Amino acid sequence: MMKIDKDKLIIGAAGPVLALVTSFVLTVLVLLATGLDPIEPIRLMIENAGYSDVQVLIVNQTGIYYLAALAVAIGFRMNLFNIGVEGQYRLAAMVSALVGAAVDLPGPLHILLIVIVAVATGAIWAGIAGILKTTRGVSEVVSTIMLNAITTSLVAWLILPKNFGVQPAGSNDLTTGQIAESGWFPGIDMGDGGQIYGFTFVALALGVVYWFVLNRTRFGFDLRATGESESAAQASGVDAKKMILTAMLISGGLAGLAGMPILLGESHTYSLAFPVNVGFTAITVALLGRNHPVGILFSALLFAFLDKASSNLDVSGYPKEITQIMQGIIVIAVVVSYELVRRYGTRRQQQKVGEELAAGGAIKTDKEVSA
Amino acid sequence: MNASSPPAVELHGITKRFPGVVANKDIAITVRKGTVHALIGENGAGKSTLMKILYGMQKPDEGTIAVDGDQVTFSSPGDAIARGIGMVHQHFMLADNLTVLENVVLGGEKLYGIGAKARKKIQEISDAYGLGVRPDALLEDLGVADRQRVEILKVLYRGAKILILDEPTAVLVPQEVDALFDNLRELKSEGLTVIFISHKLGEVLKVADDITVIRRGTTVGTADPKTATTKQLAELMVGSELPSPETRESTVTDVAMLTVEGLTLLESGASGAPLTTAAPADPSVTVTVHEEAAAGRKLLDDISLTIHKGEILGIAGVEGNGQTELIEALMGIASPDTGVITLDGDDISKTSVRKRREGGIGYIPEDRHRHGLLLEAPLWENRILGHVTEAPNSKRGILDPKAARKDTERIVREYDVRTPGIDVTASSLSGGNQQKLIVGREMSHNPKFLIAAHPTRGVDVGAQAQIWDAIRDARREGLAVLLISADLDELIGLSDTLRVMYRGKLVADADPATITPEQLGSAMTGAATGRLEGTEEQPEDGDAR
Amino acid sequence: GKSSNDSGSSSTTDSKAVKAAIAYDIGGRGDQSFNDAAYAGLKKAEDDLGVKGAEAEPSQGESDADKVARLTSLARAGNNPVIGVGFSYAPAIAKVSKAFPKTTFGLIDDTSVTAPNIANLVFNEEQGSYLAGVAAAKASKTGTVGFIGGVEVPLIKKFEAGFTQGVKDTNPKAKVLTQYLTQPPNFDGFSKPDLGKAAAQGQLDKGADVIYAAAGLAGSGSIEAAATAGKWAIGVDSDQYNQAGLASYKDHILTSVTKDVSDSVYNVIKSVKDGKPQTGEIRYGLATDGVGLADSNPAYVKMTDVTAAVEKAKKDIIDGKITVKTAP
Amino acid sequence: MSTGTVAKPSAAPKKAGRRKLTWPWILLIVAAGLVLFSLVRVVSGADDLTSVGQISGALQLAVPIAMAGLGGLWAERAGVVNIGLEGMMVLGTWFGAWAGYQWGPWTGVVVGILGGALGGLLHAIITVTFNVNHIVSGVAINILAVGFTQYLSNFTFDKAEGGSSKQSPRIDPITDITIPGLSDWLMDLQQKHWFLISDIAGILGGLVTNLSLLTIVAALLIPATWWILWRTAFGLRLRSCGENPVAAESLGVNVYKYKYIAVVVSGGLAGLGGAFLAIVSTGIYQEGQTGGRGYIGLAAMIFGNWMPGGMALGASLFGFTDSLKLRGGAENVHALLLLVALLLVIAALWQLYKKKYVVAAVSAGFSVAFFLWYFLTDEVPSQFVDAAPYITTLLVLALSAQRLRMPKADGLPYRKGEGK
Ligand SMILES: Nc1ncnc2c1ncn2[C@@H]1O[C@H](COP(=O)(O)OP(=O)(O)OP(=O)(O)O)[C@@H](O)[C@H]1O
Ligand SMILES: Nc1ncnc2c1ncn2[C@@H]1O[C@H](COP(=O)(O)OP(=O)(O)OP(=O)(O)O)[C@@H](O)[C@H]1O
Ligand SMILES: [Mg+2]
Ligand SMILES: [Mg+2]
Repeated sequence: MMKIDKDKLIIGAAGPVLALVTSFVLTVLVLLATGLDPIEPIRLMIENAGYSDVQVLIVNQTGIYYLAALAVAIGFRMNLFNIGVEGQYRLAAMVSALVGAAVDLPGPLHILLIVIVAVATGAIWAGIAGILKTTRGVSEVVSTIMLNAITTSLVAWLILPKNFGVQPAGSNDLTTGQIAESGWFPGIDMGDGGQIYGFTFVALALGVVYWFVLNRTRFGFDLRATGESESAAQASGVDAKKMILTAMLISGGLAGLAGMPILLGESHTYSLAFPVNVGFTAITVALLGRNHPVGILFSALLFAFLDKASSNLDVSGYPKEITQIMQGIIVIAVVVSYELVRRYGTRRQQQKVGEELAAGGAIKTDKEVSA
Repeated sequence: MNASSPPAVELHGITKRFPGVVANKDIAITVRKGTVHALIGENGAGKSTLMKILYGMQKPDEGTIAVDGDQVTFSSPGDAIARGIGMVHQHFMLADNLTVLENVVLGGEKLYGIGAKARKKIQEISDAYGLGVRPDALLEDLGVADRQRVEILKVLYRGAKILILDEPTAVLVPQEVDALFDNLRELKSEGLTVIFISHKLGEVLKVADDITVIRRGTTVGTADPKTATTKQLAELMVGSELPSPETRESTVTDVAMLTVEGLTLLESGASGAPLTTAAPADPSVTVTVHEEAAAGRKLLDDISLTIHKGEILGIAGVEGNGQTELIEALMGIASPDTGVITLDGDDISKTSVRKRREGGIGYIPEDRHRHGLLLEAPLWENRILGHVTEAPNSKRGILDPKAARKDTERIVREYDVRTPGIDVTASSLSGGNQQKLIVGREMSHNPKFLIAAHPTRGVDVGAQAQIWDAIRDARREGLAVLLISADLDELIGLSDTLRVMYRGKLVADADPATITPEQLGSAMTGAATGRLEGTEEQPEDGDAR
Repeated sequence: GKSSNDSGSSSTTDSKAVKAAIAYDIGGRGDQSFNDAAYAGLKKAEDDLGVKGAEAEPSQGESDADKVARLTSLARAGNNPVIGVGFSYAPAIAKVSKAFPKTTFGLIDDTSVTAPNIANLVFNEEQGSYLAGVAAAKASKTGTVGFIGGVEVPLIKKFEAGFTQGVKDTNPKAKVLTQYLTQPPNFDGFSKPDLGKAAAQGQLDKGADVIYAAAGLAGSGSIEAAATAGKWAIGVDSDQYNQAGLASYKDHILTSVTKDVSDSVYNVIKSVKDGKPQTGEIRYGLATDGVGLADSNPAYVKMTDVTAAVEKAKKDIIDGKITVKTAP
Repeated sequence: MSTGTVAKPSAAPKKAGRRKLTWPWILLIVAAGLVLFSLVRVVSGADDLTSVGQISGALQLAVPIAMAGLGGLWAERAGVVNIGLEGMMVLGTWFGAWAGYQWGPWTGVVVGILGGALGGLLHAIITVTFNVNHIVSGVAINILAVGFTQYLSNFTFDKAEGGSSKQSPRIDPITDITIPGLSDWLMDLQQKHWFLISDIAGILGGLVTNLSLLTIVAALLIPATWWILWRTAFGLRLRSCGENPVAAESLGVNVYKYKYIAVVVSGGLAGLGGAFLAIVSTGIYQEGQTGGRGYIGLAAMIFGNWMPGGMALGASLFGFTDSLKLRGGAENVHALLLLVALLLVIAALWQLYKKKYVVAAVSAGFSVAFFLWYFLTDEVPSQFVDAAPYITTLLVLALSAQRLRMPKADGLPYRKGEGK
């Protein structure tokens, strides 16, 4: 059973290759159609990605997308569409930054506290959607969209100087105050390139945990089973409601972690300029990575690359939006080619099943009977 | 019928290949006008495929179709409908959230519109054939028999002259079957042609004018219903003897394994919200008993029963009379309002599904696709499903894929699951093989008590025999079984004790040694209650399947 | 590996001409507001001083690290000065200014970060707004005036504080209706005229007859609403009476509170070119005409009681007789 | 079939939960709601709650959301989940403005619809022909639409007089109509602030004052959709594709065709919503103009249980609270607290009547909290005012037990000839 399957190899390789070629061709076509040099922007991006500081930016962004996408993915694995990762991420970053700035603890404890607060905040915020769904039947799609908007208001209120926020003298920004150095997560210094956030490695480790929990634990099996067939899972002994709530909590917790690389590694405060839209991009990243930890890693890397490598486009006179068009085209090209390859693969598999069945059955009833 | 008139349908040299399977191979069939023509053959013989070709749903690779003497090519069912062909499919082709009227007029809106005129027409047909269909009922509120009638009405509404009925009787009780046959005869007398597919050979002999047998995708012969016997037909079909569910030597002990007392389940008002985005609540899971009362209706009404070690208790009943709810209550999926369930001396009324399964309940669900399998997961993961906490699947919360795979291979071997490997998805197995996998899985954990719901529904005769054997063997070792089946022969043949369920109540009981399917059938419609006394004389087609 | 910043190092040497760069705030060039004003300053420097200008836009949801990278590459490419448009550049400039001590960094709207090579370009928006408050109180017949803030951030609160104070000092009985359009980080309130329109409509319905909107582009919606209702609107940032897009409503634009961002950008560039780079806090207030009240509407000029009161207030502020609050 | 012997052909087994609201009941509920509202207005003195301006503002804010929701409804009724509404709306704003400023607003509307429909077509190709996961496709279309329009602006609006790379030149407005005598009379009546009468006058007045012709067109599309989908053969076929495409196929319905039509129409409707934003609400195209309204439309559709009426209700709720908060939110939303508190009392009583004690207790608890909040404060912090539409929606959803019934085959893959 373990022999290397040539078909499988070809099928495995065909998807990405087909997708890459298609998206490349389409991007070139778009550029040509608008009278721009079709190759130069791509060359510029590749060149840009050759620089160490851009590479650091890409790696750091990958970690952020990775965490947020894991949060989305765990929902998808259970047929839950958590559009609220964005809100959970923002609220968790804000609250944990507040707590982090307010306390003074020795190093690891300080960091641990911040991380725990972030996870708890994200989980609680997502848990609201979970509870509304399990007790009141409210679609999580609707409730998380609403909670995203409510997050904005809640954060805006919390961060007012008269509540919990701080307005640094001379600044027009609002922050949560600086986290003391004991609460900074050490990174890896890349010299000229800057620092790789230490939390990026936590993100990668969580990918392994994600894989292990999903594929090697009873809980993960139950979760996947619920995602594949809720009715079958229920009959197999899974408490679907509990599962929904648990999945939402985990998803929210992971979303809460998505703010940690920046908070602990760079800004050390939550301010009005804290990055937004991470949660929305993560939906695409997760779907493109087919909710698989390795797939997500690649798609997070791809998105980070497109984001960061494009930073020199506008300076060179090319509209930056090319990257967004490329992102859209790549997503479509990837999923369509995977589908085409999958169809081919299924056909192959069924063919094999059929052949073996036919071979097995033929012996049994070969004698002819007449009436 | 006029001998000179061309045949209603003439299929010639039909060949249809699916990836890896030749479903039809050079098939030729001639159907005379104004007759009932039966098509029989084992599972996967290619009957449905052939009919789908005739109905324009699938294109033949080779061969010709002639209708009323004209050569035709159909590129969609629409073309076939235009030629007066109608088909009632093996699986219902109905939309739950549409009304009966909408289901009927769909696709045929040009005929009578979709409003009052259509409603009148439906009423007319319904009255003419005594179908008793209510045009404005929502389909999901209907039971299986009603659905079957809607399917037939759909065909009649389009003025079909040629009716294809693919296993229309699989879900009906004998009385319903009789009623259906009355209809068929009436249709025939009006000059309509009927092509009829069934696995129940007794029925076939009763109603058909001609019989064609196909095996492994090709016609192997025809039979004359006036002279042929079910035994002959069976041999034609499978080339060997039919298996029988008979189990006579009793292994019943007097140790109670499962006792149920006063189980009552009320219909809950606020159910039906889908729990996840992609899986809308399926109303068929809780098909309702048809009663006037609204909220708080009793789905299970004071059910009490005891199953002993080594005993098979069969429950007969028209679908939708609470069998599903009973199973769900026993499994712990539904929580009953009152009642006590005891398994091997332990009160399990309040324990979770998982605890019950760990405690020794095995479960062969009635709908294997919805409740028994993860269709897109490989076989070895399906082997884990339902027993994830038990050896060899996991240890201390951690899965043991290696052991699970090894055990899957054992099941595949021991239960003769036809598959190229344990890494293929469950969906790529045929229904019979899927069922064998489930049976193998449930038996592998040495259950004390097995719930077997329609264990052989739609399953190949060969597989049927294996499944029956598996149940019998386990019973001999002291397994208690709750058997629910629409196949009355199976029910009578396998059970040690029989109970009849009607409107959520156990209304009658019977001795399987003496009862006939007809008597059982009438009790199932509520016509008889209490202790059913069987007559000694065997009905002529009692052993037929 | 090589850093992208290295790529520019060669170009530093090849020209002696002054190269200036601005890094935009979210929205970028074309926002017809803050960023465009900064661009106008750069453009003017290009035209008048022969400076070679460069621009860079941020991307959605970026972090400080991206800003650091952007500023670094602009500085490395030999641009001097490098101007960060908006307070969100403060943390990034704090870092990059250390790495490029010879480059002057302009930082608009922030004084929290200081260094010898940082010019903090800040404005007394509250002073201009105070004058608008005086004008509004004087011009109002109903005694109810409206303030619409785009996004509820400290910067816009400054506008509100000055305006309210101006109104109350002029007519203690006057009522100021205050409405913010969105909350950060939702910056729709600076860009969606329909929001401004709805808010202004609400204030008009409550009797307001002068409405001051500090809401960027969204303000054009409130100008539209006020003009349609035949009431007064007060513009912001630039002299909106002269704005092409608002020509049909100009008669109802009483005045505008100007904030000369373009001038501040131009001045930094000029100072560097002249070899006397600006440093530290460069404050643009009423005294320096960095903020002020426009008087292009003849109807406004004709209202002598209004203009007199405004002139007096202006003088008092410059003389320090009135201190305008920066937070409501 | 001799029905006597067979299991009784069941008589009217309508489930309790699905009991249909009859017209008298609906009117009664509406009337009760109005009285409650009026009461709140009088007690709180927030006369803007039902003012002409408030209602007309609400209407304008509701239209784009309703169009997106309607678009979602078309697609999902045919079994295709459409997360791409936002992107299709973006296409609508861009194309609407692009054509609108050059050739007049009505051309803009048409081209905006076409632009959205183009997005719909792409979605249909990906989901129907290639059978790709609908959410992936929708998300990709959202990205693509934003990137594409922003990219194109560099070559179009940026070069145009009065435009920039972020926004279009001004588009001529579409005629507003105000019914002369009636409108003024209702306005006067409303400003009397009488109990109930002024409220009704305000609502009616809002519906006939400064009404854009496009608003009328958009509003008519809602009943039109209901009529097409539930009263025509075309609609029946379309819905059958969302419920059971295999059954539809077996009756000769070309499922692909209907899915294509539905998704393209869906895109067109979202495009119309976008064009409305650009042409009527703002008069220009702006980058990021839709601001997530596509998602809100989707939410409104789910809120409305995949029915046009319910969807319209959801969109109106949004438009209404949105308008409330924009027009002097602090005071208006403060009044809303009282309304919520009262509604919670009613909900608690109802649950008590239904013997759901836990829910009743929770409702009562919240009710007390809201009363306290109302009486102890004068206004709601502006930050929370902003959240009013979203909190209201969540509250409404949480209080009304959801019995959502999405089309059964919604989001599921379908391929011709492969049904079982
Ligand atoms: N869509 C399909 N694609 C591939 N193979 C198919 C398809 N439909 C049917 N088959 C194959 O064709 C064979 C004939 O199937 P068919 O459904 O016609 O059998 P049948 O005689 O109706 O069996 P049953 O009695 O179980 O209904 C089956 O073995 C199956 O493997
Ligand atoms: N859509 C499909 N595409 C390809 N192959 C199919 C398809 N549907 C069924 N098959 C093939 O048909 C076989 C199973 O068909 P099917 O389930 O009809 O068999 P069956 O024996 O008639 O089962 P059942 O008893 O459930 O009717 C499998 O081998 C599968 O590979
Ligand atoms: Mg079959
Ligand atoms: Mg069949």
